[in-house]
Amino acid sequence: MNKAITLEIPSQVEYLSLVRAVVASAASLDQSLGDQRIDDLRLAVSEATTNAIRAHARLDSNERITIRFGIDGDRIEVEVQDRGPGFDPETLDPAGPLTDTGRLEYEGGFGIPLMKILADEITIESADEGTTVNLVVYVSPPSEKSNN
Amino acid sequence: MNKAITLEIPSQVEYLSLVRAVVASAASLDQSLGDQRIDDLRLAVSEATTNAIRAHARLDSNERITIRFGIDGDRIEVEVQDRGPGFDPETLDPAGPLTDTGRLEYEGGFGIPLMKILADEITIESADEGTTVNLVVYVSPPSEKSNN
Amino acid sequence: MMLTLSHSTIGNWTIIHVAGEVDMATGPQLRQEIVRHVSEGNIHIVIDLQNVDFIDSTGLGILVGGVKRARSNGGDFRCSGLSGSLQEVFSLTGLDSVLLSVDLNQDPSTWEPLNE
Amino acid sequence: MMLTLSHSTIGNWTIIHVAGEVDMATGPQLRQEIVRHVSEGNIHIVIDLQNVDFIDSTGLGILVGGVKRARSNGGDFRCSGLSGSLQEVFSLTGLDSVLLSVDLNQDPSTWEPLNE
Ligand SMILES: Nc1ncnc2c1ncn2[C@@H]1O[C@H](COP(=O)(O)OP(=O)(O)O)[C@@H](O)[C@H]1O
Ligand SMILES: Nc1ncnc2c1ncn2[C@@H]1O[C@H](COP(=O)(O)OP(=O)(O)O)[C@@H](O)[C@H]1O
Repeated sequence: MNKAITLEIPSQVEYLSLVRAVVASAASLDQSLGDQRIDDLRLAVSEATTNAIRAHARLDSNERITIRFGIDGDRIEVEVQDRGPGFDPETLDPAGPLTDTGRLEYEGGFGIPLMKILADEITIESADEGTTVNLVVYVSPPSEKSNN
Repeated sequence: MNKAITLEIPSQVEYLSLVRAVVASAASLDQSLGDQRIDDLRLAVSEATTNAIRAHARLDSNERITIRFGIDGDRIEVEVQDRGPGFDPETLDPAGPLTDTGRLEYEGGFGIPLMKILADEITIESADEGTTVNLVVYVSPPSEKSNN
Repeated sequence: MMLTLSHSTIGNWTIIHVAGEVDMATGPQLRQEIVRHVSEGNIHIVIDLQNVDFIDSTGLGILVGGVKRARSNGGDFRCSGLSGSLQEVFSLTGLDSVLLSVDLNQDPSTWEPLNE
Repeated sequence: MMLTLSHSTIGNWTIIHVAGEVDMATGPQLRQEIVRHVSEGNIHIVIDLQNVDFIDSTGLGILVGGVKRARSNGGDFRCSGLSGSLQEVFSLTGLDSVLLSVDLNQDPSTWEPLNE
């Protein structure tokens, strides 16, 4: 996929709203993507960027975060790349439903589950040099989705 | 100056509105820049990007256009870089006031004059490999400007 | 990003209502609309910019072209509904010297005449 | 991007009105406001999100923390004014199962009681 737009931002929370503005603006270039799906993509990308900023903070890193947008006919793809410490997405322990005893003690753990629900496809590649999260939203409604 | 944000876009007019959205969003990170100055910067950057797209079109080029934003305390700097044929900004023939006889025949020629008026500083570096326009807007009101 | 165009009439004036951002992407649509009206003989035109909050140099050029087209056919070309930021751009470029503003709530007979 | 916070009272409930986007940049402000109210003994809280059109996982976590803080002090923590997109996020994450919505136009005595 041709990555049409590239955005690099400092690893600072102040830039999250700018990233969301770019997602909304880029997604609206595709007239056929509904507002609801733009909201979904905006939140998913915001979550991935938040995790990237946290990952850099853990290394005290000043590196920038790279976000690539690709739009083609029937899908919008957004890739969020950091140079943080990496992690193993397979071994994440889901926090369990909020109604579980003690679950309210923990304020985190919503990011990756939300991305998984909001995006039509998600892949996370992570290694010691950093993490790349790839989010895809289909432009055509789910009923018209090809099998995958 | 530290270029905090980098944006690369395809050389297509559809992306102009996205560039403007990023300018507005980046400029609003600096709470002290008034709406009027954000509008000025937004238009100046839009003009520079339009010229960059035209320059690429003249070469039938598919290269992307790079826009860099730097924000520090008292100035916002935006650089628009193309890989077009270049030009000599010194030898531009100003089109003259619109009230001149025959001036209405020509619909162009507003871009660079507007950028010059809207920005507090502008430099244009142009060579065979392309053109870089650097636009600066001061955050503090002109009366508080230091001598250049 | 699309431009929304519609039109209405007041006396022998055609009012073209524009909504959106006028730039190199959307400008051609506006030029086409102006050319169409003039070629249909509607040579007294007001461009209503009340719902335009951004116009770039391409858009200014199209308005210059509108003034030229209307006048060279013996008509007139005006604008209305300028926001503060459009007003600034019109005055910075001197466009306000050839493109006079009118108030659509006033009768056309009260509009400032062309002094030529 | 700033969050605007204000508060009012209805009976023994403190209503915290939030306007803006709640994310990792602005969230700490909201957490601080909630903590302050609870520490001042205002343990019945409604977070009014009518003017919030974006909330991220950090914001959801802060609301979870609010539920915990209020309840562990013998109080209660509710929300109101959810837009469609917030409602979606609340239901996708199951937050709606512990953070009940209320209608600020109805008397608090009519609000759904906690079933514990
Ligand atoms: N980009 C990343 N780099 C390194 N670790 C990450 C990254 N994204 C997520 N993680 C790890 O996965 C965990 C779960 O992430 P998430 O579901 O977003 O919840 P939270 O960030 O609230 O813990 C994080 O706590 C972190 O350890
Ligand atoms: N980035 C650029 N690359 C090459 N030529 C340029 C560039 N920017 C401006 N020019 C040249 O300068 C001229 C004047 O530009 P401008 O004032 O924006 O008016 P217009 O684009 O309407 O002609 C253009 O016609 C073009 O020849």
